Amino acid sequence: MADVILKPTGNFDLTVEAEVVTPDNFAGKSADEIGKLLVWQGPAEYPLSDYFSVEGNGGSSAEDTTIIIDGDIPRVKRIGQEMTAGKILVKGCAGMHTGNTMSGGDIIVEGDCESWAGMDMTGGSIHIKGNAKDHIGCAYRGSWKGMTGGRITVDGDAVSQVGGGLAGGEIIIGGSVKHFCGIRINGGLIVVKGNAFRTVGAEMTGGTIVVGGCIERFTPGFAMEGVESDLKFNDIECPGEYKKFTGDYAIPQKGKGTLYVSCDNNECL
Amino acid sequence: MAGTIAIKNGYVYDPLNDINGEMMDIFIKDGKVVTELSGADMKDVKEIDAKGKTVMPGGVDSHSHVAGAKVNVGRMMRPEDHYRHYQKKTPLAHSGCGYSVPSVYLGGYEYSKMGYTTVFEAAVPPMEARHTHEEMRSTPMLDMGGYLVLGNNWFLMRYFKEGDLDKAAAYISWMMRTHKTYGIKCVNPAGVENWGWGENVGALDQANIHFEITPEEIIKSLTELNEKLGIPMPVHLHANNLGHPGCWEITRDSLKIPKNVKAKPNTDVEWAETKKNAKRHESVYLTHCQFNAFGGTSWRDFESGVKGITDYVNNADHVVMDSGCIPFGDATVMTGDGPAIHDLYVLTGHKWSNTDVECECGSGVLPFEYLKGNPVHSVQWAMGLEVLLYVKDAWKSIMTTDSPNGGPFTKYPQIIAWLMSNKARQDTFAECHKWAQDRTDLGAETREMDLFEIATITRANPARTIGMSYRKGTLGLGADGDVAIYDIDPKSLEVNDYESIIRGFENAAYTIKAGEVVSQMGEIVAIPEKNTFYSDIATDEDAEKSMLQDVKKWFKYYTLGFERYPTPDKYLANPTPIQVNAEK
Amino acid sequence: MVFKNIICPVCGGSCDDVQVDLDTKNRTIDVQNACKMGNAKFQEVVSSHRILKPTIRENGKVKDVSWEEALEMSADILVNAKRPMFFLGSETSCEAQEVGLHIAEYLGAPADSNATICHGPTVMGIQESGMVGATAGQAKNRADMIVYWGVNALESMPRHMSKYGVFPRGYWTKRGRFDRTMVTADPRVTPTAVASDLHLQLNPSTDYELLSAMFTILNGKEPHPSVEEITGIPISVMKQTVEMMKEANFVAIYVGLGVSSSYGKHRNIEIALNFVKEMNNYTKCNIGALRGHCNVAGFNQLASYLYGYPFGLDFMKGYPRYNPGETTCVDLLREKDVDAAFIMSADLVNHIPADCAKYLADIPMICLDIAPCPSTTAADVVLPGVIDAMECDGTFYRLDNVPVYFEPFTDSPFPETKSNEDTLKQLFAKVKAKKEA
Amino acid sequence: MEALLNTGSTIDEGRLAKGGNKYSDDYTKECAVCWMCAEDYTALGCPGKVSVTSRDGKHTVAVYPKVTEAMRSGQVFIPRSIWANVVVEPDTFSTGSPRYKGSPVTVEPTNEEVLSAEDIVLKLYMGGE
Repeated sequence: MADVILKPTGNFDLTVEAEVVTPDNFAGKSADEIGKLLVWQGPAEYPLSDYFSVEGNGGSSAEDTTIIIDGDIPRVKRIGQEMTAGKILVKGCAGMHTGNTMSGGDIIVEGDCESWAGMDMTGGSIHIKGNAKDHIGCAYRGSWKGMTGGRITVDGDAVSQVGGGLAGGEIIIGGSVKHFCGIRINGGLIVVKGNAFRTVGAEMTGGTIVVGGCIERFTPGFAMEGVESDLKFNDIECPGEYKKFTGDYAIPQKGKGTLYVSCDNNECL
Repeated sequence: MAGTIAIKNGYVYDPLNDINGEMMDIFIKDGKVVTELSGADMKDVKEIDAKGKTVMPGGVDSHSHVAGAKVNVGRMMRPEDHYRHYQKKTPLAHSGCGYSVPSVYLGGYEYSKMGYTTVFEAAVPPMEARHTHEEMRSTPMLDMGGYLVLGNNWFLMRYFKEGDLDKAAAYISWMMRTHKTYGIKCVNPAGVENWGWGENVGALDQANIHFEITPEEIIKSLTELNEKLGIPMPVHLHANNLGHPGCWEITRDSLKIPKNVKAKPNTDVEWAETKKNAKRHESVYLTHCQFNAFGGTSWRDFESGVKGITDYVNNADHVVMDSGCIPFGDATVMTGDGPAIHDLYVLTGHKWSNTDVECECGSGVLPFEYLKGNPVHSVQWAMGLEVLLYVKDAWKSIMTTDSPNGGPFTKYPQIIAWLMSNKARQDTFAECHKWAQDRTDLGAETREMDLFEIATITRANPARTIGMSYRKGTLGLGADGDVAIYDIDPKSLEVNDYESIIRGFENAAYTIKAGEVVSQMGEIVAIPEKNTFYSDIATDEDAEKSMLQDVKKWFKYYTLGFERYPTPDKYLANPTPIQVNAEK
Repeated sequence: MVFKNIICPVCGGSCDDVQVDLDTKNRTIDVQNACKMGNAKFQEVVSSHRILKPTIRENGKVKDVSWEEALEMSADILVNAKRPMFFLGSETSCEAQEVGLHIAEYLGAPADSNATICHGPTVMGIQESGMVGATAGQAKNRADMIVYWGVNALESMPRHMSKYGVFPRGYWTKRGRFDRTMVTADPRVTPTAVASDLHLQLNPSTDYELLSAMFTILNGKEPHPSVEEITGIPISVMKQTVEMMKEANFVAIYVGLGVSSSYGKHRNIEIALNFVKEMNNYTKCNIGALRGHCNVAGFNQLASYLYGYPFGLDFMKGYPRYNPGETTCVDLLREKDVDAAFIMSADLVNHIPADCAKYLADIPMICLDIAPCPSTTAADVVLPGVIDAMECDGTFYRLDNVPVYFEPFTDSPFPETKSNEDTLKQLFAKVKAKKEA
Repeated sequence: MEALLNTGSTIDEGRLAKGGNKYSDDYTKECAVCWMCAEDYTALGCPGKVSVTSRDGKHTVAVYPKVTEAMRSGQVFIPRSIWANVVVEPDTFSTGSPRYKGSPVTVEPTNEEVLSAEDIVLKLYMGGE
């Protein structure tokens, strides 16, 4: 295992797009070569070393390469985009599109993460230890099919559109969510351990959503099917009693998804 | 010297001049084909060595959806179609994006890279003509024109009902001039008006609501008037019931309606020299035959109905048609046939856009993906090829995908490969749902088209059909200096290696427009001037006057004032009127 | 002199029947057929506050400069910035916007327009659902039921009801208003709501829930009872509304910013569009957006056909990209992700939240406009605007995306420029010269 | 008082804005106005002016109150204008469009001066320049 340590040193007055920062691109390169890889700031490309100090060489393959980003990079976008293997550890906050369309490997963000992490991802894992913004694990604009595999874990809160168009894989939110969590999902699993504000599972045609906390505004097109307790989805356990709903009957598509909401926290439903 | 060029030693395919792969030189001076260049010309001429290459007239697409309101609806509603398919700007070329519905710059470049120089937009709603022209004006690399949608026009339906064909004729010629369009498009006659109430028509003799006119009457009147007016192209007909199992019968019956209408295109133009008669003799041009040739009675017993149509066409002289092939993959269906797209929405539940245009027509748009594993789609793939292979005389058919309905025009090279190589077809059968074999006869078809036939169905015949062969689709003396040179050596071409056909047609070695190299092996190297053609039909002044009185009176049903209705010249790139002489 | 069939350049209604009597000697203008807003705009041709000279701000002081100097300084700002933002406003022609897009592409800059702070979410909703609509005349001739959802048409597009929506006598609606049922959904008791046969006074930001419940009813299911408390509308009223729609022959729904700008944004529109799609299995049903800004639809059309996306484009990587929330002007300003701005024919400072407006005032800003407004006050360079549809010709797209060609009734007051398109072309030439020097 | 802020056009706001009169007194009178129901107005103590503050406390703007039956308790309306936008939430929830409808605000009585549109730009946005 080879560690490449990037320490933010540059001027991030404008956001930087650094899709080049993946184990796939770093593998087989020396620290020097990695520093020469190009990133975008505005309409021009600059060497990575203008923004980060680079320490350590890449491993022989992506699998053997770990990238450690030693600092906050909320204004650096697309870290880990399209990565297939290896590991990225961000010891701080990460910018938009982190792990976008990744197919393998692991990303750990110790701080918060901006919107669109894990868009259209097909495999691998993203673990955000802080909070996340919008569109986590969501499909791109206009697409009805987003993430198909892998796992995203957010220890804190996420805001809106979590897992839009999810077709496979899992998203686990330790905290709360706001709007449209699981909008139009057709497969996969979303677990929200905290509360949800509204429109959970809107337009869903498949897949499963579990809400452990309270849903403030329930989505109208769901029908109660019964009560189940101690849910288990492979290694994911959701203890307690849950009301089981199917829906969304607001849309004509034949497929329906399953929505579990905690009995304790949603007495009025 | 701009527009002057010598193309040496290529294998030339010029079907209108019966030139079938002869090694010869092509000379172009000042943008036009000439027999030779003088010594002075030769001194600073650009010379292209086309040895071992295929030389054809620039490609002509007589049916594509590349400009206008509904195409733009497709672009606007499909960011997911664009974000992975883009092109960066270059010092010369604009950037763009979009796979099945590319932005205009990208669309123009992509056509040019494939050797095309002329593309006609197949559906222009009159009220949206300014929009269509804006987009055509911005589309680089191509000479263009558009067909005016008239099959459900209130004014015409009322004139037809009242039997006032003189005023109808005056109206059509006024509309062509007003909106700077080229020919007549007729989409689901009588049915689209019914869609204004959420209905359709299902039979040729079914009268529509209120206007009480039948598809048959509309087809008959439009085809007759088309010839009375001397319009360069036949009526472009999109028959009723499109996309419904069993629709092949109504299509065949629709084709029978104008069988006694004699073609009389009458234009004041100078004709390039051709050995063959370059004028059309057909009174109807059936569009996207495949979509109009569904057999069976339901999706369960769905099958190809192509034979029913091609049998008729093989024995008729008044029909020409384009195929509407399905190359599989992403597409965006878009048509003036609003109810047909509603039916697709009911079937798929997908994103669906619809725009009905007051007093005139309508349209629908829906994203679509054709899958090899889908039984119906696999049959449709085979049907599109059946259309082209079963029509014995290549001069009766035109290769299209009804882009982007069957798939984007960028898939043309793939279609050519299927037409030229039985092995290509058999290999695809192996990947398809078995319905492709079971519900069509394509599996047994062994015909392999040669380059001469490909040149016929991709340039010579589209140009001839729409009356543009006076300057397009041929390399005869006086023709436009539009040439495509493909890196395909006919002498060593092995059709079993069909990938080489695809590669060869995907990126022309050279695309030459008006004697200037505009793209080269997939690179845009020059942005040429372009022309926009339209029919300027001379009409009887009195008839026009009394017709306009009616039009102004009825105009209150529009939400746009009469004064603001026309399409001014400024919306056209090099407006090029073609003088058309109506029968007196 | 009297001019007829003039197009009004104020809202998306693009009224084309305005009559103008311009007295150039006494500098007065008399306007017929236009609404209050339209009339006010036509007065700009002769107004005393019109911006007639280019200005620049130097050390905090504003001073008059020549056109040449103003264009030079504008070009300098754009060329020296690393990431200038283009806001190509809607109160001008597509022709001017097109040049603006070309400059943005050339510089690898983001380019946005009013849609982003107007019906941007509507367009995003269309991207999720598609839109079943029609040109305005379909409703005029056929509609027997009109629904204004989250829009106060009487005040935002004053002639909509009389010209397109409710009152006009169409082919099958000869009695105008009497042939139509009118429903309004709005949390506020607006004049439009008062004029309606039925007012659904829903709680703010509950449009999604209400539409979703009505959709559930349309699909023959009972919505979850909690929706009554959420929306403030009884399920029985929802059912009645759905029934009314199904029984109508032709339903036309118009949505406004109440749907696209409240909590839920494009998803509100998405569910409305999906509802309309399905409603077409029962009766004819269309939906359209009331576009407030003059040519806001035009930018969506233009940007889509030229570059594939309707607004919020970013040419940073040499090709168009689009992601609202990232490439849109409010977000770029809030995140301080641009370092200069070109604002054309839109008072952006007035329209955006304080954090964004403040940053915009901080960075070098060029503003092209016709009258003093917060944006010109905060600008470093002000270029006087030419008034489209009065002083030059060009194209607007109407609320229903029908393009309208407009012609002027007087000339540009500036010898230096014929139109905003002309001004931008001159600016582009300077930008190119500087960049390529 | 906590309330949800709605913004939107009024016909005179449109007339004055389109007529280029954003710096007129009429415009201030039309737009620097916070509509509310009588109940809420009374609860505030019938003040002559109110300050509207964004929920995060970052921005505040003084405007005139207006009592109307068009509003329900807990909801206020300011015509679409610079005064309203001072307190509109800048977050767009990744849509590009700020929360012009339904931004959470706090409304309190105030003695602060109601600024003209020009003064808002100069004092609030340009740091008193």
